[in-house]
Amino acid sequence: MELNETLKGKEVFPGIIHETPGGGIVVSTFDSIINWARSNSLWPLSFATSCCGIEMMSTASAKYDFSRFGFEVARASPRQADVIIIAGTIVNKMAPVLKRLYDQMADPKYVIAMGACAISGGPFFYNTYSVVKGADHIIPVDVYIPGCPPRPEALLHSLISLQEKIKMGMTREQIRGDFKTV
Amino acid sequence: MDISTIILYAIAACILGAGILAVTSTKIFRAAIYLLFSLVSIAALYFWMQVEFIAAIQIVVYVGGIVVLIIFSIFLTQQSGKEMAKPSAGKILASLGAALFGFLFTANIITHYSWGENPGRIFTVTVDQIGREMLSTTEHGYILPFEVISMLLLAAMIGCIVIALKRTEKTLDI
Amino acid sequence: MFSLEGLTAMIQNWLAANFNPTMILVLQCVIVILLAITLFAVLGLVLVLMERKVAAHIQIRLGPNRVGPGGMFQTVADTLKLIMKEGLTPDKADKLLFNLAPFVVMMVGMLLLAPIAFAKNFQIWDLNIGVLYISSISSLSVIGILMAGWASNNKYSLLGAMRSGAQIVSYELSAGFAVLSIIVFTGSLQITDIINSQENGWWLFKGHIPAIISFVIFIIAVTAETNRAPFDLAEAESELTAGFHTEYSGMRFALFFLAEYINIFIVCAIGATLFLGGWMPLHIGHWEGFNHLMDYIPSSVWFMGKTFFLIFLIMWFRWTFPRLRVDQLLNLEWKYLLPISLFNLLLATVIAIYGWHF
Amino acid sequence: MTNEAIKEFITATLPSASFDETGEWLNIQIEPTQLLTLAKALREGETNMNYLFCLTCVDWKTHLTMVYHFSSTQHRNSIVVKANLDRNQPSIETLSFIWRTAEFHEREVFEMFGVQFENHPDLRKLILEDEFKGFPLRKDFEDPINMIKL
Amino acid sequence: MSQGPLIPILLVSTGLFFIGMYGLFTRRNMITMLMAIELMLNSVNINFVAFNKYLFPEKLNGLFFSLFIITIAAAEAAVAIAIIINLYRSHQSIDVDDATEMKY
Amino acid sequence: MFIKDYISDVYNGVTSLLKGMRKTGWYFVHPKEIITEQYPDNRATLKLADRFKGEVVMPHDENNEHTCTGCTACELACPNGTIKVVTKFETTPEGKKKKAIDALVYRLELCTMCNLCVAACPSDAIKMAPTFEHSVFDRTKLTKILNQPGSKIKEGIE
Amino acid sequence: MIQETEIIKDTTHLGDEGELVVNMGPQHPATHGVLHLVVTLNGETIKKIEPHLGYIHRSIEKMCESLTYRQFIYVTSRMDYLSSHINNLGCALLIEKGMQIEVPERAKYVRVILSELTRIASHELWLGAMAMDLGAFTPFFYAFREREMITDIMEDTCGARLTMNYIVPGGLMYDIHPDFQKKVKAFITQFKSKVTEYEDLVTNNVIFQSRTKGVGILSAEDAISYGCTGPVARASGVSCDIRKLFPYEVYDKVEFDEVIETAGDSFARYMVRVKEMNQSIRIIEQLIDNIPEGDFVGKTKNVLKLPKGEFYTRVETARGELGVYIVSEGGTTPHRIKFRSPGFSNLSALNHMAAGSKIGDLMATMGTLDLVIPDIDR
Amino acid sequence: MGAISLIALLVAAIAFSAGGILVGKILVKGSSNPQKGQAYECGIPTDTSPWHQFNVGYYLFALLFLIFDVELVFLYPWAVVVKKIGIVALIEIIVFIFILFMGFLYAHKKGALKWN
Ligand code: SF4
Ligand code: SF4
Ligand code: SF4
Repeated sequence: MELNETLKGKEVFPGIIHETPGGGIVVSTFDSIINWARSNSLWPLSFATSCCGIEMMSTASAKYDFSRFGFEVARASPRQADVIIIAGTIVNKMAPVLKRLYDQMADPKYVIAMGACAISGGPFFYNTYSVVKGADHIIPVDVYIPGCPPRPEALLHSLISLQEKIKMGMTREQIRGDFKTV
Repeated sequence: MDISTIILYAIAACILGAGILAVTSTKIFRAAIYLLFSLVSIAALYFWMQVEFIAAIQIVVYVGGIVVLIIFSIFLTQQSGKEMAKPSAGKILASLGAALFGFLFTANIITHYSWGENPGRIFTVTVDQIGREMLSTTEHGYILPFEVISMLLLAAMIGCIVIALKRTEKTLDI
Repeated sequence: MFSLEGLTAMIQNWLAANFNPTMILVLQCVIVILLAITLFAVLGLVLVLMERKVAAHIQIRLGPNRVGPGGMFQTVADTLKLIMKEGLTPDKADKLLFNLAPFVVMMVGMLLLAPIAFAKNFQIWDLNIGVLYISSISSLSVIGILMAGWASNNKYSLLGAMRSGAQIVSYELSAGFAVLSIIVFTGSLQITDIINSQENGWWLFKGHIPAIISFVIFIIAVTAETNRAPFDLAEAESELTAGFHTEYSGMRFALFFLAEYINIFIVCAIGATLFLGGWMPLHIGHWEGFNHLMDYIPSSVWFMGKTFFLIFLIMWFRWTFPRLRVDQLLNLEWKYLLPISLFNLLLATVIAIYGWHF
Repeated sequence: MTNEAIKEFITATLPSASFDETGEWLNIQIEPTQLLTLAKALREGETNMNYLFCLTCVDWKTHLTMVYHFSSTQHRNSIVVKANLDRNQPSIETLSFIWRTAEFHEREVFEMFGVQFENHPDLRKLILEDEFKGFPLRKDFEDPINMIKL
Repeated sequence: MSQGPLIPILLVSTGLFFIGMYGLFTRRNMITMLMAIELMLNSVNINFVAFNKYLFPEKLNGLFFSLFIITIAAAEAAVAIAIIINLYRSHQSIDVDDATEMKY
Repeated sequence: MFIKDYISDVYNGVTSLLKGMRKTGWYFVHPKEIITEQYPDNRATLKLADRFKGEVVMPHDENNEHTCTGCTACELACPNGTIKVVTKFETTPEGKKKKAIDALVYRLELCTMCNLCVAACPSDAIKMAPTFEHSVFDRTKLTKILNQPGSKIKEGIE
Repeated sequence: MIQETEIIKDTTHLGDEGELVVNMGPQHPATHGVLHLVVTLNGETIKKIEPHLGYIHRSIEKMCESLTYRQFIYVTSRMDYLSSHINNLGCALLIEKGMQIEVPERAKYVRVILSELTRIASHELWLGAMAMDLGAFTPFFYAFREREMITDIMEDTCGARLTMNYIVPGGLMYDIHPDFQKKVKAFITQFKSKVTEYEDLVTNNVIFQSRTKGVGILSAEDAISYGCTGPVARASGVSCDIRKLFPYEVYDKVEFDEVIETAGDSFARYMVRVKEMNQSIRIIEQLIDNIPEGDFVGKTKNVLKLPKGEFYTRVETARGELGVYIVSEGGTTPHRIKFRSPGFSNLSALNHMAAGSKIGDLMATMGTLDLVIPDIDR
Repeated sequence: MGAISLIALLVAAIAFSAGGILVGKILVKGSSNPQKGQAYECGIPTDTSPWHQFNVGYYLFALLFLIFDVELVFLYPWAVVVKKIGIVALIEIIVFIFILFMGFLYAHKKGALKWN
């Protein structure tokens, strides 16, 4: 593979990257207040498929305690959740489920891809017939956090980054926009 | 018309409206909910009449008990989302006619009868009064009915249990 | 300072001086509406934050501390976010009932505020069947849950709703009996009478063992009635995802969430009124000095203090115990609480009749 | 029980079975049609092989080999039973009536190798999607869309 | 209507009674029929209370009657539903038309 | 006796519950037991284990020199193709052609921190760094070139 | 011997009269990941449970066929990630057995200590998660406090918190951290002092007991027939601890008891795991001060080639017996590799255990089965 | 301030809930997709509706509850006056409760209180 192509991420990933319509954009002067509220109240969907999920649990545990940021209200129902933390491998059989979960979430919604698997398939990128090569082939992802698994602080870091993005008042398209610009 | 009359009419509208919906709704669960609204409105009417005790009892027994029981039995015996079959038009017409006739007839009587109403006397009732009368053993006391009620409830309870726990051959495991 | 004692009278006088009777009525209504909404909002914010903080400290962690000083605005952010979140209605739901259910739950919560005495002379409506009113209105809340669960057209919701239906109606009984044993002492259903009867001591202390037993039963029963852990089967997360409000999102979900906390507040307020003397300061026998000192603390503070103590108790339960299974839950009610409370009622009656209480 | 005793026992029921003792455990090679007889004998006889701890299949490009690892919680010795199957129409008797754990293991082998288990109570795909085509653990499995070769 | 609210209340109760009757006539489902019956009982209750309040304010008999009616309604509903469920169990239907033909 | 059993049931149940409540209550009134570490406020004092495998880095010395010879041992050792060694031929001052790396492309998004590449590297050119703040909004940013621009191989490394 | 009639034939179609078919999972808080259970309910009573797997099937077995023997070990960390170290150990043992690689004593000791620490960590996590399934949130945090200490130790020594990848064929990747012994001892003290907490909050709690006792009963015969291993089988009275039966590494040198309960219900499974933690502590205590000096890795060739043939190793992970079965053709990569995962067999008993009980019981049963789904799906 | 306060409170409840819901409705534009309106069942599409006839074991409890609830209702006026009437009230209620307790025992004996 050519170096340049590798760097530009233009590699042809198998599967299709789905476009998802954006939503939940407030256009008014109290934007910043709303964004402050949204960024500080990101309720995660309790969604974990594998190993990274354990580190997500560790992040919830007393030592790292993501409730400090107000994230602790993990909802089991996607209707009430704001952010999916894709913690773990997504396989072909799971992909429609993930898509459905995402679709069923109420806007505004955000996605964090946690761990190598969720970003790109990670350890299961080559030679496997069943692993989705990156969750962004299924749903749009806002923040990527590499690691296998990322340590709890890293997950916190990604949550903070997501908060920053929301606070900056970006619309969802903008948050995801620079994915296309490079 | 003062406020209280307006409220009375509003309550009356709720009672009758919810009642009509309750007997005409084709979804049985909704019918139960409309029945509930009708019953609650009746309780509101009691509140309006300042017989709070009866109003509270109405809610406790009817809403907290009977409607919940009805809802459970709906789950148990019905496909609660299914539309119920509409009765035939002829039946509707006949029943409607009968009901309307009955209503107009009675209404006629009611409006033309001169009730010995005396708005001057103030009716107040306290729970204390009710309690005293209920437990008093004098001529106007209700102690006997009170104790009989317990027998009735006992009978009802035993009856329910006997019936409900009876297992026929085709019993589903409930 | 914080006392609300004179407030109502003040407002009444002012209104009477300035407006005609109809106007007064309307203005009073407006004041009540505003007060109730504010109270709801504030209570919701405070209680949710309190719950999180209590949970955090029990669980050796810090809890929300980054939004505002010490995390104070965490729930504000949550509320704003929930308001600004899309409210979904499932396609196959019974849309009418689905949208109605949160209103029903909310209305029940609001109506329950009427007879609660927040401070001396600070009460919306001191109706003569106060306690009975509370138990009757609170039995309405089960309907809201059943409606929500059925209308969602979701299996988890329906299962959760039916569980909570059975649970709430069952536990209403022992809550009722526990309340009755205090009414036997007070001889009145009116909230003011009940509070006034505790001038020289709270019923929890005056009423000997029956009062204590009924207090315990009351706390257990109301915990169950408000669907709180360990009786939170209706929304048992590990079993039924989110129970009856699985399909609710945005503000409608927030209303359920809020109603849960409001209900807790109300039942705890009732508990405080019945057993701990409402806004009555703590008075001990003939310790005049001490009693005097206590009187300096405003009555609203007493009331809130007691209520929040009970709320804390209920939260403490939640973060300590595992959840009961549904049949165990019903067993507990029908095999233990109900017979005990029946027996306890008789005991209380004997004590009341012979005047053995203080 | 020693390997010798087991051998003797097996030869008594199944004279045609061949043995191989080079590995860690005693290997018994049989014909697929004989499996049920042998399995029943192993389970019920004095060997008391009540524990089927591994059931799998190996693709040898020319044929498939079913590999069963049996053990006995009484005697604590293990044996391996192998049966070669035709690669085009692999089929063998199910053991799920004798060892219940076989039910899931056989379903797995069914979808991964395409082996038909006769009389299996519920032979459906367990792990893969229902629409999945092919038998991924066979050596010639190709999936150009999902499988990127390193 | 100089007479006070008695007549409107009576009209409401009458209306409710005939609504219940209409329901009883048109519905074939036992549970809904039970619901109709409850409506009729309630209309009677309203009457009792209203008469007591407006015609005989010094007595409590009307209240007690409505109290007992509520009690009996509860007992009746309980037994009725037990029967309905039992019927359903044995016949898989709670339609009155089916129930009339049954041999219990 | 039935009544006795009943009472002892209730008693045992209640005491066991109270015990649990005592424990949680104890923690509630002992805030010292809280063990929460406040990331990101503790960022300055946060000490990670020095062996922590956060990402693969290539240390450069002050002359912007590294020790990678471009032998591709790491690429071969890596189980999931995270590392790509792109080599070029350099002419040394003596005029000899020498293989050297053009870029050591490292795709953090794929890396599983297994340490096999580091173990395989014959000249210790790469190592694991205990960093973790890698969150990005764009996954292409996770593809890194480990050798710094303009860097060259250290003298004397073959 | 099970009669043929005993196997429940699948005759019920979806949604019989009065029945409700509910999907639990793949996104369900109680399925610990992505298990999909199709539960047929009659009221609240479970009629039948049908597990659907594959929502995290990562085709590890296929993948390993193209990885070298050095490389494939790391993938196994991701299978049963809670016993990742033990998984690695199983693979390394197989390679060492196949190639007759000598492993230094020091490495063996450290491997065993780390295995036991992994086991404790896994059980701690299970304890918290199970308590959470039963609705008690607080034990989760207390259990994680201790678990964090272990992950700390792991991080110091192995460089990773969860997926250690510390074992290489022939020994260890690096030597242990200088603080290793000290930290492990500190952990042991801490652990011992906190045991009463679990007792107060969980073990002796009347609600917990009534939720687990007599729930999800699995008889010894069924346990064997279903191929259950590990704590699940031991709670039913089946002795199946590989560490005792076929000791590997230095397990034959240490004293410990195989924990066996006979009730076979959820509470027994709970007790087995809790007692096992104590046994693990016992093992660690015996070894921690006696780690011999010396090399931490043996001499190995650079390119590993397993001789032609078949190899099978069994190790005891936190969930039960892990079997690694490799068919080698003599090359650098395995021809066929099969992981006999404990969870797969344990899961197959779920229907048997939970049918006829309540939904709430299902949580207790599943919680005490301690399923790790990637281990099942591989 | 009397019963009118109930109406005020009702208005407050409606205003509060409707206000919140409306603000969200007006200001938030949600995306739409075919999945969104489907029932959530752990991410699996569901075809069987829960509005299906369904067995509940709870109705027996609802039955018993109803009976006891009525009893409770009668106890309220009794409880208010018991202190004033004294021993007669006690005896009356003992009879009352005793009769019902018989029913309770009967239910217990019949296993109606055992949830199956
Ligand atoms: S990135 Fe690593 S730890 Fe996370 S799910 Fe994938 S394999 Fe597991
Ligand atoms: S750490 Fe492992 S996965 Fe990452 S580059 Fe090195 S060998 Fe590859
Ligand atoms: S990093 Fe090491 S192994 Fe990789 S190419 Fe450079 S010298 Fe070779």
